[in-house]
Amino acid sequence: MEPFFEFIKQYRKNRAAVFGFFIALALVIMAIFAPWIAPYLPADQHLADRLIPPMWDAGGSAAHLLGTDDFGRDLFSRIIYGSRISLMVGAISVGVSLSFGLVMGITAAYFGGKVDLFIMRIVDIMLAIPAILLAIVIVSILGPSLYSAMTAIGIVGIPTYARIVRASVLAEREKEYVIASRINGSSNLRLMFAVILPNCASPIIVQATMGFASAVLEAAGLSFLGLGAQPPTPEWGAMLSDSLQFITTAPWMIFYPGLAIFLTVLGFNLMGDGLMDVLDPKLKEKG
Amino acid sequence: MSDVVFKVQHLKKYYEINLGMFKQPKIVKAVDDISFEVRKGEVLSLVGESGCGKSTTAKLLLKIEEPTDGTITFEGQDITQLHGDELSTYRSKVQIIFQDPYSSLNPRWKVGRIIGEPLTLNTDMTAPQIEERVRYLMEKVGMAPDWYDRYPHQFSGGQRQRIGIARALALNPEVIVCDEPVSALDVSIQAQVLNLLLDLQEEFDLTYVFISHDLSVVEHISDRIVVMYYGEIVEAKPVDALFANPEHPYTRKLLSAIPMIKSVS
Amino acid sequence: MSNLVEIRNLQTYFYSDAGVNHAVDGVSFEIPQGKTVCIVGESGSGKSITALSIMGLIDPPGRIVGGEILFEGTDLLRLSDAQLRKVRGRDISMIFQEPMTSLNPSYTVGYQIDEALRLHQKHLNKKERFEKVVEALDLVGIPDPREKYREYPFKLSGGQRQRVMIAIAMACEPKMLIADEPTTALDVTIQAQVLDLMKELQEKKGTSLLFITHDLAVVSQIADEVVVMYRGHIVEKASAEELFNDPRHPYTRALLHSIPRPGVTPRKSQLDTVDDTVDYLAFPKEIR
Amino acid sequence: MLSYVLKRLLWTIPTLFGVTLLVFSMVHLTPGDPAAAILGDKANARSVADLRAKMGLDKPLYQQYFIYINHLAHGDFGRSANSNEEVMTEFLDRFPATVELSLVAMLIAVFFGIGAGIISAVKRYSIFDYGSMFGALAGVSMPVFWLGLMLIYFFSVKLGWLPVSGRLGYEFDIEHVTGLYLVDSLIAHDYAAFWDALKHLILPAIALGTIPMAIIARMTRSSMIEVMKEEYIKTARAKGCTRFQVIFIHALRNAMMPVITVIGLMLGSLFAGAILTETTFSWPGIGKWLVNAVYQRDFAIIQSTTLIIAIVFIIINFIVDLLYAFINPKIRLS
Repeated sequence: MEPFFEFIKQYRKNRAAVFGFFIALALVIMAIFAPWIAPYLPADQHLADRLIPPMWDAGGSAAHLLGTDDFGRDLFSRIIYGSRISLMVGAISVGVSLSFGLVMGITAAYFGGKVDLFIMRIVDIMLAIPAILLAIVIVSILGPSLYSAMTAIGIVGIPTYARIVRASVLAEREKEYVIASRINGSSNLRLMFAVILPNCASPIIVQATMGFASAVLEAAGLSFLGLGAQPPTPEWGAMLSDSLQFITTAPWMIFYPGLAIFLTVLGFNLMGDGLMDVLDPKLKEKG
Repeated sequence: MSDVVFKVQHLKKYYEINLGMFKQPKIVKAVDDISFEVRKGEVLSLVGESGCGKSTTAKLLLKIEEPTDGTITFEGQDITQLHGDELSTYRSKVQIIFQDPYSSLNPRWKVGRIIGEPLTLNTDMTAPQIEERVRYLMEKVGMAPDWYDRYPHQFSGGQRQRIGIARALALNPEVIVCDEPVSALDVSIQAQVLNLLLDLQEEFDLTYVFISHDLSVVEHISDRIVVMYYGEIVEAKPVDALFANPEHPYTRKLLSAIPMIKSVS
Repeated sequence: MSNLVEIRNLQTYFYSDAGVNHAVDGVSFEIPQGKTVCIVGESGSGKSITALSIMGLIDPPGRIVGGEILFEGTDLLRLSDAQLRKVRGRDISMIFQEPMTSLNPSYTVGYQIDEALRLHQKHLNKKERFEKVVEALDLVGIPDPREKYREYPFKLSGGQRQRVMIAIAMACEPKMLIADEPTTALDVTIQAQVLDLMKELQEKKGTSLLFITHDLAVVSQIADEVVVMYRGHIVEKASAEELFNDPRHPYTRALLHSIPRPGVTPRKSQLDTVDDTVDYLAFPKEIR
Repeated sequence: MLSYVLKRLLWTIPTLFGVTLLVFSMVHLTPGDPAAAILGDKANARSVADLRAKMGLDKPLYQQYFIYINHLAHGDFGRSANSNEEVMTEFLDRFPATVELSLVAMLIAVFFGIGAGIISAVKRYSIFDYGSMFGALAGVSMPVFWLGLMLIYFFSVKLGWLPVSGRLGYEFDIEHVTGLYLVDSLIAHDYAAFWDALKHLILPAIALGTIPMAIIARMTRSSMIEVMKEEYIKTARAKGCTRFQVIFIHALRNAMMPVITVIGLMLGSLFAGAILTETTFSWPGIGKWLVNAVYQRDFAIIQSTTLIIAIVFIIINFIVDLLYAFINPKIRLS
């Protein structure tokens, strides 16, 4: 059986992971087709329709599925459009962390010695500052904005990837199939990228999936603090932060954007967890 | 000179182990001043217990590691001085079969690619030529050529070891270093692989440097035996002489320790 | 000669999504008082599962689905967990293959031997137990047993660890010792020492020994009785002498001849092999 | 053991050094002139130059760095650009609140996380296992601030059981000894205040503790499962140990080693993670203060807070490593 089909078969056994996959899929569909799904534009203000509760609550209307906010903006539409931002944040942050982490990890593991020591020292220093704090520091340098937040989260993630890549390259490097390839005259580059790296893919894929989840979470957190996306961007964390004062009067403004963050993050984490079961033999439990 | 392929003289390989920043690094003498020859067409076995330096010697012969001191000449050429094309030629003449049939095959590659790698890297053969040769080699080691597109995990340990042997044969080498090639296998599979190695030696006129801790296997396959103990050679003799008349106390201890089936009938 | 243990039609199966694995499928044999029985077989033959079944150490998804394990007439499979625990370590004990991992790295050697005494010899006080532990260490040939009491396993060599394992197993002077490939991970010279030690202890204490191995050479040196297993079944059962002189089952013969024997097997000759394409279970079982 | 401690201690030096360098370069990485930034758009060139000189910005970078280090070595963490207060004073005013919150959150996380992890590992494939592991994954995925808001909504707004925000009711006044209200109120034998402080603390602590609890539970479970597969567990069972003895004497001790490392790593990030919780619950810790500093580009505060938390973090990890070494005989005895 081809490895890919075997992978699908294994993955499907984990029902939670399949659920996670469908959440992620739903998110992608929402993001791509937002203009067709959402009944309103995210910034459309209907001042006459302010603070309308969700349609199933008393006073709700079918015109606004999840109700409206204090500017009369349709919450459902804003959440749909927000998926675009979350996906972008996740993808760009993971892209930044992964590309730098990959290069650092491979370089450290492959060259070893002083190069390794130097790179891992940098990693240690970055890890000495807790992630959120480091992100705040970076945002404070760049000035609060969604892009600063993405950059910050990307940078903050680098050490994790660097460590994972390094560890798995180190583990693979000593295996006999690598030596066999070396004996047959493989160049360093070929050894690194064609021989070793494909075998390190599993932990990296798992980390990237889970990293996607935590990037979404961290970005929402920074926006909640006012350090990420700025109003009126329909970013879920920023939406929450705008609504703090309405917790007693319009709790739905807090409930739904938060639920969106939670489900998105949960979806990617479930997926990562499922991938780990299938891909990472060390964590894969033998019967 | 004519029939000597490898000439190893005063070979040393020391490793430094850092014990901490306030201590002198400990020096481990993995191989400590050993000399021996490998002659064309023979099976020379290096035997000894774990940590005796036999695997380090193999790595030195294959140029996976560089010696601390001493020389290794292959057909009159000092192998430490080899570079570029010369090195590539050397690589194609001296190959290896590994102990662990699991870690020695790239799990992401199909059998065809694994066996064909030496050809891709070291020859000008075209893809169809390589495929043809790989299928031929698979047949030689007793595998169905239609398994070309399978992955290593679809095979048992014994079959995987055959894949490793086919890879070692790909470039038509003169010498194959066999690093404990059967010790990870079940006894019945061991016999199959040993039979195969003996067949191939005859057919392709191979020289084996055979590394093992199992004296019954070594006795069966070798012409000459080199016994190693803590990095040094304690005794080197033709197999009959060694078994009949072990001189060094360690050799005697080793021989008396090997479990051998009490004679049947 | 009375039998200490009688195993009748033991069946241990493992259940998974892929189906049921009949790891041990109807195995019967006896372990006579004070004798050594070897179970020999290749990987996947079910020899270790048989041993673990006797100890009651089969974990899900595995399950003993049938048979009897009579220990001095009592069926161990009918005992409650608590009753079985009293048997384990006191009447039957077991040592394992990997000396590097079968001792707990967090506790001293002495503690781990002492634990067996604490569990089963509750009448002893601390000081008496200490003396017994030292005695046990001494018995298995650990030098300076009083000092070694406080040592952690990581400081000991593989051979010494296996000696400590034997000391743990023998601490309560069990009636039977099960050894699952106890020498496989050791160097040959150490292997010989550990085998000698086990033989010596067995003679001294009159313990019955169930020895699991894949190595026929070891079997020939230690066994009184031999049980040959193949894919969950016993294909041949005989005294060591009979088995080595006159192997009757084709599988046993193939196994025996696949090992080169110095002085017997012609050098560089083709060895007999176990043929993957033959179903050895189809032959009549040679149970003598 | 001693050489291990020394070695570990020496290793912290380059890290500390790196952190100061990072924090120092923060100001210089910021686009634009920090002095101009502080003075705002309307400042004239002269006052900017004066401030530059005052801040030492006219000197070469390496000199500025040494001056910075020198100040740090004398306990001078600078002054806030806005309040002109010593940063350290302001920090110390607020830090105990953060510490109290973090410690209680950690206590909750460790207690329930390890508990759930052990039960899950022991009762593998049970309803409890599936439930708690799904719960743990949900916990890891939980936006703390949202969880906080939900807790406020249900327990404070809807049910009215607990206060909405703050650290202590206005009617109470506790003498500051440790700065931790739970401790201070007990010292003063003011049990009403203790009860009130606890009521204020409970929701934020639960919110903050959720993620670490989830991580610890997952970690404990996988570590226990890993250890339960070890040969020495079989040895213990073969000896006749009870299930309880196998789990708590033989497995737990070995399984806890990686968990302890993780707990250490998380304590530091808890201090930082508290920022979100504090904002949600208006908890008077360093969180809100720090976020305001970012808005106001008050670099002295950001720099020093980062540095102090990093140092605390490094110290905690050092202690954790020692603890780890202590329970691991292989390190303790070498």
